[in-house]
Amino acid sequence: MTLVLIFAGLELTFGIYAVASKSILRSAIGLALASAMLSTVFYALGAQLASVFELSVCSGLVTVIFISGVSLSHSPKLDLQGEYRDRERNRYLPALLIGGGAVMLALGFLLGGGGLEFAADSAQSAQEVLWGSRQAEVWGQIAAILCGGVAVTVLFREERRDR
Amino acid sequence: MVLLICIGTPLLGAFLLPLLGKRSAKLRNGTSLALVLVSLVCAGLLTAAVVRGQAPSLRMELPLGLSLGLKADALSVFMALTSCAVTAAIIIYSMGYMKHYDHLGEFYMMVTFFLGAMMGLVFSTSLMEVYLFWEFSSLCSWRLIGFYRDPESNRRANKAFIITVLGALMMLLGFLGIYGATGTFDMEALRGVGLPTWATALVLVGILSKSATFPLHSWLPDAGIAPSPVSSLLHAAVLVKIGVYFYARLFVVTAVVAPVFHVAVPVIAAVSALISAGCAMVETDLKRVVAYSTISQLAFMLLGLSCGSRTAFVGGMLYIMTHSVAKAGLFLCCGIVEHTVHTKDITKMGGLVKVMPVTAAAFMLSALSVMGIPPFSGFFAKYLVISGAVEAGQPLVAAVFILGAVMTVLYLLRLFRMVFLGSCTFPEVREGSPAMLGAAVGLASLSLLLGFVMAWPSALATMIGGAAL
Amino acid sequence: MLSVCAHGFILAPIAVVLIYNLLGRDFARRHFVWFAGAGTVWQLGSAFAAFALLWRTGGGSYRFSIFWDMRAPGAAYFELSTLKVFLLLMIGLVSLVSVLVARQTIDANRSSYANLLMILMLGMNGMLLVTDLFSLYVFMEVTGICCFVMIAMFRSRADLEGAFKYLVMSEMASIFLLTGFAFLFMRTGSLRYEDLQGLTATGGLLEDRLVGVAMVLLLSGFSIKTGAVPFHSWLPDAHQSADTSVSVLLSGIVIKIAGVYGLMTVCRLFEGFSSMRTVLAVLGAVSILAGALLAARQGHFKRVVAYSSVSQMGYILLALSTGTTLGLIGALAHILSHAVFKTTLFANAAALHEQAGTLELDEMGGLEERMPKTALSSVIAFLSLAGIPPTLGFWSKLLILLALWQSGKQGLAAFALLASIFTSAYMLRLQKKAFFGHIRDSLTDVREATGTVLAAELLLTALTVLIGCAYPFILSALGAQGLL
Amino acid sequence: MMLWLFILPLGAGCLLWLFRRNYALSLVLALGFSAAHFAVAYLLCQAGADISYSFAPYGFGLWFRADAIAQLYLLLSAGMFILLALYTTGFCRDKSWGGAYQFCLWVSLAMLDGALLSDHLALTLFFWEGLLCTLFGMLLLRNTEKPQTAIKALTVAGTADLLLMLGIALTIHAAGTARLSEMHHLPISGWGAVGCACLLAGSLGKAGCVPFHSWIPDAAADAPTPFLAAFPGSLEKIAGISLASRIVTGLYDFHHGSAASICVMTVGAVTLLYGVSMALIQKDMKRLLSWHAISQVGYIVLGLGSGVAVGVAGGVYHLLNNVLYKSGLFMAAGILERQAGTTDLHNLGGLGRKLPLTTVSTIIFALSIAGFPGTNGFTSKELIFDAALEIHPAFYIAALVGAFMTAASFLKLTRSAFFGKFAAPQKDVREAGPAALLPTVLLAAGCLVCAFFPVLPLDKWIGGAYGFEESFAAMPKSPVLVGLSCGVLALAVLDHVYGSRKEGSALKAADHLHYAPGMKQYYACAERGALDPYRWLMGGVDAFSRGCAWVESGVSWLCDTGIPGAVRNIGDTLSRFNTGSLSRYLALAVCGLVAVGFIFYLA
Repeated sequence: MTLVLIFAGLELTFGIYAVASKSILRSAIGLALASAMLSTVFYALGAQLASVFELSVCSGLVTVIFISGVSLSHSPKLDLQGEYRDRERNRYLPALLIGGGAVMLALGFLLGGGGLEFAADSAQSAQEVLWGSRQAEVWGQIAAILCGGVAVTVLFREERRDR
Repeated sequence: MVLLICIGTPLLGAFLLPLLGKRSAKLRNGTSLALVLVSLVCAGLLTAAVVRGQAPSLRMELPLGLSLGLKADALSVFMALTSCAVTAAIIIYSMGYMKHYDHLGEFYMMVTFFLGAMMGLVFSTSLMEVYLFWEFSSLCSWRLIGFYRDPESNRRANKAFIITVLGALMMLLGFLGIYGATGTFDMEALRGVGLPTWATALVLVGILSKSATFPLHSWLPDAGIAPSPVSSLLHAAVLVKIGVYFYARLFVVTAVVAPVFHVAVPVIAAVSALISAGCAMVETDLKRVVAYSTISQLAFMLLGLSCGSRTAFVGGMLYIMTHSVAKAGLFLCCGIVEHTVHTKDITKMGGLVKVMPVTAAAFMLSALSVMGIPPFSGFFAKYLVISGAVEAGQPLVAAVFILGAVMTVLYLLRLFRMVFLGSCTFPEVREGSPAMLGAAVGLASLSLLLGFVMAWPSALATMIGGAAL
Repeated sequence: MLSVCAHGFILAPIAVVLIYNLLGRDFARRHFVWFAGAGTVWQLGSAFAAFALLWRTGGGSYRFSIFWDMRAPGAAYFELSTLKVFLLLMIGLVSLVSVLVARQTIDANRSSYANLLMILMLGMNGMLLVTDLFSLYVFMEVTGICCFVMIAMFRSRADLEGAFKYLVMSEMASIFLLTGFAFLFMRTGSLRYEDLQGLTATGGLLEDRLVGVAMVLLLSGFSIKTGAVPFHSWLPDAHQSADTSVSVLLSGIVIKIAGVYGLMTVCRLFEGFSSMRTVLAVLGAVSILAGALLAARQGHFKRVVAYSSVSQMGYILLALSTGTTLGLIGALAHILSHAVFKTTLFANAAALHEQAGTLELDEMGGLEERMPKTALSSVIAFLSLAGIPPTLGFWSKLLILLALWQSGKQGLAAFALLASIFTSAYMLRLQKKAFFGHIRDSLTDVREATGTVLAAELLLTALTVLIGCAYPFILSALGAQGLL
Repeated sequence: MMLWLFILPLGAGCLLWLFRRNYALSLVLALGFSAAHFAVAYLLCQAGADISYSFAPYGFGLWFRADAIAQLYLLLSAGMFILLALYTTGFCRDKSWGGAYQFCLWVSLAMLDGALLSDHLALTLFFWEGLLCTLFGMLLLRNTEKPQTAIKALTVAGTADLLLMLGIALTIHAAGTARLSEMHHLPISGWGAVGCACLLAGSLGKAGCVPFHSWIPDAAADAPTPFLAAFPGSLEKIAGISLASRIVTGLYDFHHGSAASICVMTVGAVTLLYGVSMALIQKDMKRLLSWHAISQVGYIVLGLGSGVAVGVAGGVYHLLNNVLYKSGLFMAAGILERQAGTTDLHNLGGLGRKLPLTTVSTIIFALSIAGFPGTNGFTSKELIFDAALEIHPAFYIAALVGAFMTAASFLKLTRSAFFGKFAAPQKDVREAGPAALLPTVLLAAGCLVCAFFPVLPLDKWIGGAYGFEESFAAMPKSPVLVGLSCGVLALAVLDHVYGSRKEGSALKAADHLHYAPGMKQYYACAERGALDPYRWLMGGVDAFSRGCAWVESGVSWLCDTGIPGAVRNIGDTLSRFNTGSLSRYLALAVCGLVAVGFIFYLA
């Protein structure tokens, strides 16, 4: 049980690092590490399939595309973060974290400690899950992918025309 | 069927007026007058029917205790006749008065729509329907007060709208209270049913805000900024009567109200009468003086209807009629004076009787009727209200109202003296246009004529009284 | 016939998106409005047909699934009931108005508006049709991202402020909702509607503190989406940054489907928790008052209308807090009337922006002479918002009040009624500043709104007045159906 | 037949208004119609009709009843009106406002008939207040530039009539019926007392008693003289005293010596003394006569207030005499104004030779008003003295002082106007035309007739009307009273001789009284108008109105700036809270979450 908490804590710190770091490359790296920590938590909690997907897709594939895209394009997006350097946002960030942490701890005590029994290793295979009870999500995924695609084309294309 | 025509023609016909207005002003004015006359004729027919004893009515049942019904009885027909007659006179008057203003399409639409709302309110049988037409009239008064579109009249129109709508919302709350207690909004079912006190109090607040009684009265004098046919239509003759009419309809003719109100309402009315009479004595704006006098006279009507004796009730009903006619005439004369002299400040006026004798005569006739000097119809109503108050066992309130009557004589005389008597300040001014004069003199002589044939209207009022108590 | 409509709700938007992107680039970009229009008209038509069919079959529900066999045990399915079809109808109506406004305000180079609109509609349709809490969350995510992109689409980089705030607040809502679903999943093991409904009946969950926390999280999450007062801060900024056609969508339908429908579902599933209704009542009351007071002090046309949305959402929350069928009908009626008069006000904003070039209240004044039709529609919208009888708003507010009164919450009804005086106050201020008074010299050459914006305004005004006048018949029809 | 009493005057008024240019025709019309009116009145009194019509609004009943009292006053007013009509037509011969004035006069006659005959109290009020309109009309005709008098008259008379309305309402409520004939001896207790008080205030106010008298002296200056002869002189007095006498004799059980009668008598005494003391110092004939009109009412009220048969009979008889000589005096003043050009005594003198007939009749009137033994005034005053003494000696002393001052002022008037050397603005002063002179002479003859044959008016008419058995006309009972009043008259003559010799001219005969130590301050504040109830009323109303205006402005301030300001401030504080920084929004959302949690668990 403590293993899960340690990895969750690590994942949290890497997440903050990704948000707070000045350059976009370091953010990408932070994101990758956070995803890795998440996959280990999945594994610790017994969801092997989920942890395998998480490790390969999120921390692997996404990071590679991210870093290659950034380094190849040298696009002005690099200093985008500078523009959004909202000192005030950063100044309050620790306060927000402490507040969030306090709420999480309160929830923990409220729920009486280790109430988190581990999900029984469900016998359902990926196929049953995907096409059985979660079919409705398929259309959701399709919509999300379409939306992501359109979002990327719209937001970034806007940049070129403006200049 | 006649009921539907009486309400429908002005209500729906009003929306044609702006379109007709594009073709020709005369056509639009004529149509609006025609619409009002149609409803006047229908009201006449309904009166005949009611006198013969029938009670033509329509009904449509709705779930949740709601219902849409129309019914003509003595009280509604009495009010219908008064308001149609006065509105017709005012429309004739405004043809002369409003010739060179813009936004006339909206003006005529709103006046006719207002009359339709008044007819609807007078003939409706369900509380929710009354609220419906009540808000129509608030809407009309908002647009009409804000006619001149300058920031000051906008501010005052908004103020009038807020106060009347606030009152209406309190009244709606009262209706919900009644609905909670009796399970229905229909006034037919509420006949003779005791109403919860707090619900009655809330409805009373709505009535007081609409009939501009003291604490909620400040929108009426401010509405003087509107053109004079509007202020005469709204503040003298018809709109302020809605509150008093509804008091008679709900608390006297239909439901039974807690006895405490037989004392509380007269006291409120007394306070309002005295304070507004006092303000009228010191006011220097022509329209505001007459507006304050309207507030003071409304208190008389409220006394008449609320103090519980039959004589007072009949007196109150007669008071509504006589005051509508006389005060409309008074306002129209003020309009003529303001139209020709282009100022509202009475301290700058004087001696107009030499240059405008006919207006002065009409003003004096109407003023005498408001004061309640005998040959005029105002006397009968005032006498009945006072003797009714005494009969209802409230001689102290009657004495206070006598003081109010004395104050009425004082401030109307002061107004007449400052405007028409004394040394002439505008020697080169001419008389108003024939249409305006015709309407003003018509109303003044009507209030004199009513004095002589007072038996018929009072017979109708007695019939209402009979149904009530 | 019903299945065609039902399947169409999901497949039609996707089809339009595909066709739009597959066609030639410049042809599609020049005629993007027609594609978006076609999608919305289809949605509207099928919603009408579905509503008529379901109404005749006595308000039942129709289950269907796309491309898979739903009869398998535990398989998910889409469900269509009269309530959901009504909301689909709302989506169609508001999107149609948005397209009408977009034709005037969006130029060719931002033509991906069509894509985004279709995906947004897909997301909202999905939210309504799914019968599983997690799928509800997924489709809500889709809606949220779509809205973010549409808000951000028109602004230069510097001005992404509103969009960014919207995104962060939606993510906050997602955090709350996901945590809530996780806790629920731990206790109930399944997030499907019929399972959850069954469980609360047995009462096992009522005392469990974890489920209580889940309820709190769900309520807060959906309240952020609705824009109830403590969580309303993103609404005005998002509206100010977004283009008017997007504001129409955002304020007209998204906060209702994403927020209010979510609350409706949670209330329906977890009726056992009586304290949930008090939470809704408190949120509603606070939203009405604070929304109205804030709206009275704003300097920008769209911020006033945004805060008025916050206030009107409060009324819908009050209606839901009664928990009776009349309350539900009141809430739906108010969703309809709010959609209509809010879109009218935003159409006015579009017209004003296009003609007068500014939406700052201090720079406007006396536009009534130049733009009479816009002024008329704005006055009718004000009347409907303030609840003055002939209009739609009055009847919906009346139903809410009756529901509150019947369910014994007299004090709340009194508060709601008296707070509506503030509504009239800020709307009067808006009318005075924008339309009445003397015209400024800089605005003398302003002409009346033209084209589809004007058409939208007149359509909505006609809708407000006609349905308002026809309401007694609607009431008697509902009575006959036994709902009232 | 009753209706003729209304149709005739209204018809006459219209016709006279139509033919105002043609003097001769209007003269014939005036005489013809007034004679016809008198004849109808006389026939009606014989028949004693009791008629009611159904065409009446709610709360009113058109019941007319010519009972004995009504007949007495009807005949008196009809008879007087013949002379008045004649005199007025003569006076308004070439005046522009003549026609309208005639019309108002005849309408007020119709109103008076109605007031006297109506049996329903509300109907009495209808005719009673009707006089207000014609009063205002007549006063306003000549001077629209200086409307103070007309405004003052309408205000004061209006207040009196509204008090009357309250009194009538209370009386009807107390009696249960509105028919005057069915009301007998109502109790004067609680609200009944207030009713009686208001009724008396209204009726005596109409007659011209103290609180409501102040418009009469101003009217003397502004109004045309025939108006003075008609309204304060006769019509209003007749109306007021007729109702007052009904109250005292039958309506309320008004036994002598009770608190009510004391109050009425004090009002009478105050009116008497105030009127005559002001009359003493007047230098203009019309104002002097108007103040005397007020003081004579004081005598009548003193008589009526006693409640004793002798007092009431004396009061009513004094009213009869008063109508005769007061109208005569006003007509004489009219003749003087028309012939000699002014009524200001400063530049008048020695007219006896130029206007012989007017002088003779004025002397007769002066003698009878002063109560010179042998004249009709003397007998009625004796009766009043007798009644006053019976109630309380203080009233008797007041009456005597009044008699003394009346005699002194009339001596001053007659000597300065008619004797001494001749002076007048118009050079060729000739005797007035027959239309003006005939009524004056006839009135003088009437005074003489009543002086020598008091039995006919006093016992037959008044006694018959009020049902008094014993006859008062025989002789003054106690020689002591007669001696005292003669002594007072002698004293007045001596004082006049002393005053005129001391000041040198007849006009200033009363100045030594005017500037006597105690009286000087009294007269000074009277000049300032401090004693004028109208000014008190207006002052009080003004203060009250300013208070109301202040309260009302407070409420309006609340509506205009108070509540909107508060709403604006709350709005500002709330909007300051939403500054736009993202972290503040997130913090707000988390607080919201916590709040929802609390509510969820508390509920």
